[in-house]
Amino acid sequence: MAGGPYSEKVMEHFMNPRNVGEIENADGVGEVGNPACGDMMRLYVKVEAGKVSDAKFRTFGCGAAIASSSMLTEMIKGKTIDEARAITNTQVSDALGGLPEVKIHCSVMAEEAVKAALDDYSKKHPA
Amino acid sequence: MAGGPYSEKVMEHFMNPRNVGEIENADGVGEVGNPACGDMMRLYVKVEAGKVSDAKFRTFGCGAAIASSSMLTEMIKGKTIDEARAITNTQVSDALGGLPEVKIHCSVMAEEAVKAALDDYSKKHPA
Amino acid sequence: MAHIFFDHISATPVDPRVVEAMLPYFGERYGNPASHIHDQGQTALRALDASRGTVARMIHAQPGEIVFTSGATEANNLAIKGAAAGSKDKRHIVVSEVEHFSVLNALLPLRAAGFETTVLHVDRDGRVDPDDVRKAIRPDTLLVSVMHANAEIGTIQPVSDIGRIARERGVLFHADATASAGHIPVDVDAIGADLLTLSAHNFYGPKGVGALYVRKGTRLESLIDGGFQEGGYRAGTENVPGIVGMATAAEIAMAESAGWAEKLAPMGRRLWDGLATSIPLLHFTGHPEDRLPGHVSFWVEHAEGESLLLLLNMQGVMAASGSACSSNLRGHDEEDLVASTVLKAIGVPSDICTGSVTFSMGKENTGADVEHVLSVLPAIVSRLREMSPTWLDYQKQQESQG
Amino acid sequence: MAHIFFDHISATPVDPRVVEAMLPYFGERYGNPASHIHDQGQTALRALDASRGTVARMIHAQPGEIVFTSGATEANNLAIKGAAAGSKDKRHIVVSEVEHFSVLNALLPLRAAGFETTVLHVDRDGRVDPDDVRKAIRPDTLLVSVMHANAEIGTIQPVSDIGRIARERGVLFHADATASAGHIPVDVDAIGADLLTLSAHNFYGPKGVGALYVRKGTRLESLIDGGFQEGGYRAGTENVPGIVGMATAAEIAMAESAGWAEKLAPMGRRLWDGLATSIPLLHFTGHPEDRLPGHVSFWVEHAEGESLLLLLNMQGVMAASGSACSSNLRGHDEEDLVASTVLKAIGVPSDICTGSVTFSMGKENTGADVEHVLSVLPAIVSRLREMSPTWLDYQKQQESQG
Ligand SMILES: Cc1ncc(COP(=O)(O)O)c(C=O)c1O
Ligand SMILES: Cc1ncc(COP(=O)(O)O)c(C=O)c1O
Repeated sequence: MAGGPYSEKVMEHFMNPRNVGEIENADGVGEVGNPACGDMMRLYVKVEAGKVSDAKFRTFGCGAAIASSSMLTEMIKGKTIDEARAITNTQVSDALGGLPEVKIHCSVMAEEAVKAALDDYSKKHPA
Repeated sequence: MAGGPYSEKVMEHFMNPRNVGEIENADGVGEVGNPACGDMMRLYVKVEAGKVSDAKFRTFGCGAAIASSSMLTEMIKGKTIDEARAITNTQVSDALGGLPEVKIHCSVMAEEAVKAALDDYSKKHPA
Repeated sequence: MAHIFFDHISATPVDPRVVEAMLPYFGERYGNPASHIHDQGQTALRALDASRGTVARMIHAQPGEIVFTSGATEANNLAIKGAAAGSKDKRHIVVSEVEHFSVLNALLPLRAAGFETTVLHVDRDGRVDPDDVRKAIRPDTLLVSVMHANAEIGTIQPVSDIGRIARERGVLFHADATASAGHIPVDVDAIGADLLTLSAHNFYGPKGVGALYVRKGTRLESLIDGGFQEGGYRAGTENVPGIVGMATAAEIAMAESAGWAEKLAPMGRRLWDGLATSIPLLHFTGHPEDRLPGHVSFWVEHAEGESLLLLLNMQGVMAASGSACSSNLRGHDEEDLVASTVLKAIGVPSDICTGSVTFSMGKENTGADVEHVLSVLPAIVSRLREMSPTWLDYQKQQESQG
Repeated sequence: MAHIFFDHISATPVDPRVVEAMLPYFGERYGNPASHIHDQGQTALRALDASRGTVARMIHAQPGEIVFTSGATEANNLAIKGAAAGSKDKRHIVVSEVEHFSVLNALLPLRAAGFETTVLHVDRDGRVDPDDVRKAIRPDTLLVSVMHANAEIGTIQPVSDIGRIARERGVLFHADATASAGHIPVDVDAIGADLLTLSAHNFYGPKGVGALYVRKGTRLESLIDGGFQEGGYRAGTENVPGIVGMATAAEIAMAESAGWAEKLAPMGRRLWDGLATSIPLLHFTGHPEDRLPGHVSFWVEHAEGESLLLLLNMQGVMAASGSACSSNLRGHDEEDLVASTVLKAIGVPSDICTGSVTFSMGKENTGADVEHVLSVLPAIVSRLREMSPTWLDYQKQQESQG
């Protein structure tokens, strides 16, 4: 088999996405993208002791969007809020072994989803 | 072998042209075409008792020009002057099994060559 | 694993008989038809002539009306731009909004050069109303271009009616028969086409070769200039093996395509019916009856198209989403990923989450292939929906309503 | 009978390794690279990418700078018309008078659209003087187009010098390397080319495929519009088997062409010398040293070109007269039979009876082939001269003088 248009890592996360689902009573929820663009990501985070203790997602979108979501949840788990906020789209796409040029926006969406979820957390839990 | 761009008849006359040469003391000589156009035909005729008793040619030119010359000499031999004059380029090209469209002018040259040779004869032998 | 190719609108496997016919024209009969004074060139020229006759026969044309090109895209460009360049004063062109990009984008430089265009809307089934063509034609209309069949949604256009109207009004008619020729009958006179596009790789011939039918007397300027090939309409050494392949594919299609259609039409209906009953929120696209045999296209809510194709591929099923030639992961910016213009034209909503799929079967497919697809697709759709936030919302909404 | 192909400028036999490499891409790996979500399309896309890399390597370019086309004629048209369409205000183009028709005729619509052109003369050997290029360049000059090697007379142009001048003056340089690539080294940087034309069938690859090298950053509009293939420079489903064939031919040429040249150069010299001593009133054309290896061209007085070729063919020797792509027995009027513009350019007299011949050898030719040609040609020339009235006159004139 020739393999798809994506790296093995992307395909692995697409076929076996980590942390799909939702967190009941999440501490923060971020939603980015919109269906008209073809991609939409909803990220749920649980925060304990200043760290992301759990993360789950639901995504409507292409292979890169699903893989980016899956990879992102893996990357932020256990990170402090500041560390999680600092994650860039390049880190996500690098972790996936690279994305096709036209799919970079999927990793951007992942980056924005963390920020949105953590913004939501901050709003709900003012310091 | 695939054969050339010409009919078998053309190739046969091109490969084995009839009546190449010149007639010493010809009764009429006609020259048509010119080297700049790529074709030139010189036709010699001998006339006896109002009939073309012999014909010979020299031609510089393509396969169609040489074959047309050869065919023409065959066609006019034994014909009366009026009959020979009446030969058309279509008769020459038909006798050759047809010529490619862009080579029709070679048969026209043959037609003109007879007329030129017989004009020359008439001039030299006023009635 | 299964290897089920259901993407014949993007490519077809070259028939082994076609390959066999082409083979001698690579290493043995390699002559250039323009160099036909010698045996090699003459052999090539004869193959070219014979092929021209065969391709002409497939569409009921004269050999001298066939201009070989490098494919459908070039043929469409030649038809549109060539007719425009050959026009004295008519500067208006009518096309439908579901034409292939090789027609629509060929209009761009013409518009820049002052041509006016009317882009006809289609109905929900993707059909052009011939009456709209009649209304669109103006005194300065040069050309109407409407495709015979749409690759993405399978709809067959009423080309004969359109051709008749164009003829009545003294307007040229170009029909893009890329998706139809070799599959359903194409007759240039019945269609009333002055120009008609063909592509070999769409009917089990090789890529890199197509043809434009140019009705005798049609004013057309060449797009590619140079030597005197193809009656002056298209310069460049002819792709002799490709053309021999196209002719062989045409020969096969003339003999066999009625049988293929007879086999594929019920397979298409079975797939259609099976999908209708097994997948909720699935909407078929294109005309339900007037469509290419073995062609089933649809969109599903709450599952994205590319993901559907990736998961289908993991199950050995190869299909397309949107136009095969427009979906492009290799573009340089995201503009290249816009939704299919065809789906937009037939009213597929762009504000809800949808994924489109085109299944196009070919002569090598079997009923078992259809059953395999029906056995795997529902689970694939469910899996993606389970992952989608919009599906979750939709279900909650349904619950609260019910 | 002998089967000696000495017309490699018109066509080359496809190398068996090339055919072998192409074969799987017909019936097995038939995918469309644009439909690369699934395995078949992905396989095609990978083959396309790999081929692009190989062809780039042959001319020392980057893969992204290779635009596959249907051949040299299309590539030349794309270079000239595409650069013109991409130009903001520069509207002057410089070419040589010995360019192929696909360059010269591509200028016709541009002239009609207001472009100005300067057509440079060549010397008796068919060479452009780089100084003439320098003088021809104006502030509004967009492009200089000079071929690398001339197919008809074999002359290699001083392209590096021309490229340097163009670069200095901020003018694009297009080099048509159709006749040279795969035979002698072609390096886009050494040449200083912004655009460079390649043709597969000229170096033992298949017909129907070529490429245009487009230096990164060059402004160029597409000629064939449609889907987003070839970086937007050339729409249409790629001819995957043809492109794989071109890449394989490029691979072979990179490994072996130095050896071919080493073999062919002395064979060419032997033929040259043999003809010089055995046929009176024979005049060689093209540069005596700076020429394609194994290429010998000439004209003879008092024997017509087509007749020479026909008689050579009867002896199993296939050659060309004038430009392979311009000599055309299939034209619709006699204008199509005009003398070669190249021969006119180098001063071959048109008012005396001449026939031109181009012998172009290829890698499969041997020294025995050369000896065969030398053994048959003198008799052929004599035979035609014996039939020619001008030869008779010439001899009489000689006698009367001597
Ligand atoms: C209707 C139609 N026309 C033209 C084309 C362009 O064909 P190609 O890319 O082979 O040139 C396509 C391709 O799918 C098509 O579907
Ligand atoms: C220098 C040159 N350029 C371009 C061409 C055109 O090549 P093609 O007919 O393969 O497109 C030729 C053909 O002989 C040529 O010699």
